[in-house]
Amino acid sequence: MRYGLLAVLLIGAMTLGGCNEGVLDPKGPIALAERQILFNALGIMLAIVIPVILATLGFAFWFRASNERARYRPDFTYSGRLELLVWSIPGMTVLLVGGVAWIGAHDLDPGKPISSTVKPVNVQVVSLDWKWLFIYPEQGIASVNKLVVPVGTPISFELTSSSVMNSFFVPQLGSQIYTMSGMATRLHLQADHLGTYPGVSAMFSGDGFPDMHFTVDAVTDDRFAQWSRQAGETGSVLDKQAYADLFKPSKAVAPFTYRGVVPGLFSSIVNADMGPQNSSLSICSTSQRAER
Amino acid sequence: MNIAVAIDQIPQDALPSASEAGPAPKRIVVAYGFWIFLLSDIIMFAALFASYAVLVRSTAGGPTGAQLFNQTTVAIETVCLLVSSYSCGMMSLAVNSRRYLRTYLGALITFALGATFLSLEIREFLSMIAIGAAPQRSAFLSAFFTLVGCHGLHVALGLIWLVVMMVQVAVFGFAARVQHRLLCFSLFWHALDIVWVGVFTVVYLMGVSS
Amino acid sequence: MDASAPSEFLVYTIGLFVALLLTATSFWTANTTLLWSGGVFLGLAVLAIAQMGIHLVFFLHISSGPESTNNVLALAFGVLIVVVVIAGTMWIVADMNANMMMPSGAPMSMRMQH
Amino acid sequence: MNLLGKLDWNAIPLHEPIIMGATGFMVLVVLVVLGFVTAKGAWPYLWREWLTSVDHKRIGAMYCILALIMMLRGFSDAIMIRTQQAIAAGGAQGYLPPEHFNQIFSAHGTIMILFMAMPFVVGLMNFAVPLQLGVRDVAFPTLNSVSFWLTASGALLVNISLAVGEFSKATWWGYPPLSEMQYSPGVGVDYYLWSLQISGIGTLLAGINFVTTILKLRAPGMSYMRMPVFCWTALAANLLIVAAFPVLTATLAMLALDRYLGFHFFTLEGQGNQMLYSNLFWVWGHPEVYILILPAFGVFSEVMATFSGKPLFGYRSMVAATMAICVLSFLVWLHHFFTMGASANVNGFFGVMSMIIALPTGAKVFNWLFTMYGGRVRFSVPVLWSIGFIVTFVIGGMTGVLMAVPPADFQLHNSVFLVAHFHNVAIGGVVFGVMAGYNYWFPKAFGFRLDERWGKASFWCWFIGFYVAFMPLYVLGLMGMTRRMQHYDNLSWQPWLIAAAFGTAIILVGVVCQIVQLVVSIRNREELRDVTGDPWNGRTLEWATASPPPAWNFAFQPKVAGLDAFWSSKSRAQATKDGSTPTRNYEPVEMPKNSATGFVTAFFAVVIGFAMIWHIWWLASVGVFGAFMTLLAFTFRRHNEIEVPAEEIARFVRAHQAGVAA
Ligand code: HEA
Ligand code: HEA
Ligand code: CUA
Ligand SMILES: [Cu+2]
Repeated sequence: MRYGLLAVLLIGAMTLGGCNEGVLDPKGPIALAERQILFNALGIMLAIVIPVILATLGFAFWFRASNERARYRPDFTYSGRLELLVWSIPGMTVLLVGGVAWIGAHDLDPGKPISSTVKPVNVQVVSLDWKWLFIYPEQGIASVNKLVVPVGTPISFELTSSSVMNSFFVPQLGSQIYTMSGMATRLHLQADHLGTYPGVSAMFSGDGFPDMHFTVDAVTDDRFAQWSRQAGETGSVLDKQAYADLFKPSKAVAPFTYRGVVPGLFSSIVNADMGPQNSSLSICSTSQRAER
Repeated sequence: MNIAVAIDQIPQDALPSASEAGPAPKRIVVAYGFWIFLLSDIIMFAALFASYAVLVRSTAGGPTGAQLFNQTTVAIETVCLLVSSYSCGMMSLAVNSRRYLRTYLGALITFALGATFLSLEIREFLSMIAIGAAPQRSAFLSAFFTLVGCHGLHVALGLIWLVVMMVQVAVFGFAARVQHRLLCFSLFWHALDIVWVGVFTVVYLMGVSS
Repeated sequence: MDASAPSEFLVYTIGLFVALLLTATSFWTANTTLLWSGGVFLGLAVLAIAQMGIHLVFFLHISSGPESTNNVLALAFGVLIVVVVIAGTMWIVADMNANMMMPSGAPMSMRMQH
Repeated sequence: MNLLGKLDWNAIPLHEPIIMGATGFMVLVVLVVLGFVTAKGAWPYLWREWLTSVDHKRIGAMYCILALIMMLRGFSDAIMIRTQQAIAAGGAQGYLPPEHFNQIFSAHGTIMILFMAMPFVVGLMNFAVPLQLGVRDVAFPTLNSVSFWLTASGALLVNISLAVGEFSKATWWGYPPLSEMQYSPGVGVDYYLWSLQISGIGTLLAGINFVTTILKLRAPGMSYMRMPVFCWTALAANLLIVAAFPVLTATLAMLALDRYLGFHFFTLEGQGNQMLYSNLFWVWGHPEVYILILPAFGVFSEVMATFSGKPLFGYRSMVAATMAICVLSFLVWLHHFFTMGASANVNGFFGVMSMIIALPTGAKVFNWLFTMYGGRVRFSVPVLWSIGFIVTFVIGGMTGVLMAVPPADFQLHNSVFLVAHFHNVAIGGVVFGVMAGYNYWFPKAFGFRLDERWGKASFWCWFIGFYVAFMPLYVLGLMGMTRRMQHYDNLSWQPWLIAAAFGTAIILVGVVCQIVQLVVSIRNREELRDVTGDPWNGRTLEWATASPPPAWNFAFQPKVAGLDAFWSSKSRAQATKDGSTPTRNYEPVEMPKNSATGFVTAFFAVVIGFAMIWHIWWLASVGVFGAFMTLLAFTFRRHNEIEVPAEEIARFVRAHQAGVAA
């Protein structure tokens, strides 16, 4: 019993601890749905797991060798009815959770656009050693380690990596997705509440990995327009040279923006493997990471 | 009381099925163990085949299989291996009936055919590398050289093994041990053929026809 | 032993003959223009599987007899794993390649075909 | 042309106090042990009876000793991770710079899975399976010794990396491109590759050996449906070894070709595909975790039945569940990369397949429950571990199933929630299992029981420590903490991480209790002596012979007429009250002769590995040649068997009977 209590306490602590940020404090539709799925699946399983734990402790206690009142039945080694039960209880549970998994996988497929009346904003994400670059193709600007998005608007991400594998993850907005060099993954998120949310890389990427975080500012449409206008007026242009500078490994880079971006930068980063004829970006294939 | 003896007092009914017959004879155990090894080896090849299948189009602008492969060589290689499997089978028969001369003859033919196969393959590899189609050229070529080369490596090891076995036949005669090992060798050799069927179909024929 | 020797010999000989026939057919299938090109791939696969079966039966002496039950079971397990590894890998990677769309909209697998 | 390849004095991290301290300590311990052995003049004994032994019981014991040593190494890594994360909050960097921290968790994962858990379960199987099957040894005794020594070689290489060079910083997965030459130009990844390759070959050979043993060598009368469940789980685990390890070998070979010869399997250059590596790695990786847990399930089945004083409930469904897990474990691997971007159908398929494994596992859990039901449960140490296991593993299994729901995994993947899950099953399942097995079979192996009081103390520390150490990680995972963080900014995480560090300290107390238990038991071995050979009132054949069993295991080949062979023969003997021992004619027994093949081959394997890591090509060729010649020499040995005379066997049995009677 003690452990049952312990488990309940711990689960309580989990919910409390997770409440102020993280995946239990969703700020967008995707994260909200995922939290619900998480709770539902957990609930379904707890309904069987808690009784199992209690039964374990109960049986062990009652059938202790010193208990005179417990009946010793050494021949109780098979019972067709129990056998049926033994397989069907987990079977039912699996059926339920499996349904959740299958439907959830389709509903929350990261590549599936969020249906909304609002026109989505496109953001191209590049993970570098060890920082994040966000390109806004429509606004023609770019930002490092800071993602600004209008609230209530679906954001459509295309993601790639300029070096090793990383994972783009904003716990309070939902689904993470890998970024890999030479290819582009897709993700759709949306923020429903104003605020600033932490974003991280969830895939270990080397020495600068722990500092590879960014912030997401979910702002009103007006603020977003204002921000992108401002960004379009200050800073430098992200051209091949600027990209080559940015490409150099660095840790814990303070956020800044680029006034402009050369068109097609994202696809040329993705296509860095197009073979010898495309050597303009060959810097991509030679790491400049320092090694001892 | 002695417990070990108690076990023994169990009325000994007729032991009906093979699974209750007790430990199998050494010959069967050895052959079975080797059989399991072969299966694991084939699973390793499966991983290489899977990689090849995934990477076959990743030529990075370099040459494709259709441009590189010479079907005549492959056909000769295949015939070499097939006939060597046959001569290996003949060798096994000779071993079973304990005939030295036929054993050596079978081994010699097997060895010669295997060596021919190997030299053809090495020549093919070298000619590819000479025209710049080295494994470093593209992922496709990496996968090709690794898959086909791994089979070739197995053939080479088989040849060494065969030589060692012939020395053992000369030294120990047809001792039980030697017979077990020759049995394993023939299993190995035939299994390499099976892998080769996969190689020439998937790599060479499908590569050329598509 | 003498009684069994000729029949064993025959088994190997038949095996060699059939295997050579199948190999020849494979090479012919790959090169002929008589066949519908879409079917060539399948045809080659079937021929290869047939030939592997021939090798197993005639050279490796796998049979359905009781003494080789264990061998056949192990073989079945091995074949299952081989199929799972190859088919699973191809399925997964092909699916991922198709999903990793390029900005231009062309799937990655298309891009890889040059 | 440098004769020593990349190796020079800079390879030894003389300027790193922590590493040098650890290395110094290790070298010291090794020297003390070697000195002690030399002083006692025990070398000939060690060589004759252990290092060259091909006896499955000795080899099993050596596997377990290797595992215990590696456990201590893995544990010190764990302590470093925990203390680092407890202090490196806010701006603080802790005491481990990234290049150390990254080596430490990579080494911890590699060691715990491959050099702690694997040797431990293989060791238990080695010890118990032939005894339970009622046979003299495994199918290929010398090969068994080769397997063990190759595993030990891999472990040795990992530990050499501490002093010479560095270990991999690319996690225990070794995902490219991070593990490619471009991003990891050091020797760390090469240490990882070669230690895994060498020990992997050893493990594969062990797998072949055990599948053959279980399928082809069983006492007369032991049909499949009469095999103890531990043998079934061992069969399943070894089938998985045979099927999964070749994939690892191929995958690591491809990575090695990329690194050594500039191939392009996984590099962007040359259009390689990094996703292929992740895919193949987990084709092996997922079955691997079941290779670990299945034998543990077997141990619990034996322990539960024995200490409940009744046969296992639902034997047939246990067998079915075991084999179902064996096959299903090959159909779920994608759940380790749901977030790579596969489409919904693929994610959904592998998610549902993963959950289906909960079905046979659940059936097992219920069968253990009903084994206790109607039993007389004696709370010995092995039972405590087993009950602790059920309680803990069910929670870990549940969080596993939770992550098998793709949308949930999109949030939890690579968070410390995942870390909590797999420690929950790896410690609550595998470590508890091997601990149960260790306490259960120790008297059989060494002839005396382990002290119960210290054993119980150790269990409670482990049990409580585990919860304190890992439950906080579930919370932290939900708070958005990712794994492998050398430092972090979020101060609200720190209290939980301090709690976790505290929990690890409790586990440390448990480990100390365990060591004390061993020492105390050795000191009091006369009181704890097991003369009957059957200290727990066991059911299976290993308890039918003396403790420790003679080299030949059984004086006569046991004959089996049913499930729980020993148990039923004991009840039958009791029913007839037939205590008299019929006089028997003992027959001489053929035993395999000792062989240095394993040891010497492994020596050359270390040479090959080390030379390849440091690019010393000539030395690698010497190693290959040496290993080849060793194996060749073995095949030319004329006599592989010695005969134990009938008189010796009779003498042993008489002595044993006298002991039992006294
Ligand atoms: C011994 C080791 C072990 C075991 C037994 C398991 C068992 C399971 N694991 Fe775990 N797992 C690991 C070791 C293990 N795992 C490791 C090491 C990793 C991470 C590696 C890394 O990333 O470094 C991992 C990662 C991992 C992931 C990847 C997460 C991610 O990377 O994002 C997933 C996802 O599906 C998963 C699922 C499961 C499932 C479904 C089971 C199931 O087998 C569990 C089944 C058991 C039960 C469910 C409990 C008992 C059942 C009942 C009481 C019946 C009723 C219950 C229900 C029907 C729910 N595991
Ligand atoms: C079987 C597997 C196993 C086991 C048992 C453990 C045991 C422990 N692990 Fe580990 N761990 C992994 C497998 C395992 N781990 C893996 C695969 C990773 C991922 C690596 C990666 O990210 O690449 C990991 C990562 C990992 C991390 C994550 C780092 C991160 O990503 O942020 C942490 C953090 O605390 C940790 C801690 C611990 C602790 C405190 C224990 C403790 O429970 C330790 C318990 C102590 C022992 C097991 C030693 C006991 C010793 C004895 C009993 C000897 C007795 C002696 C005699 C009788 C003579 N481990
Ligand atoms: Cu994704 Cu290629
Ligand atoms: Cu898994």
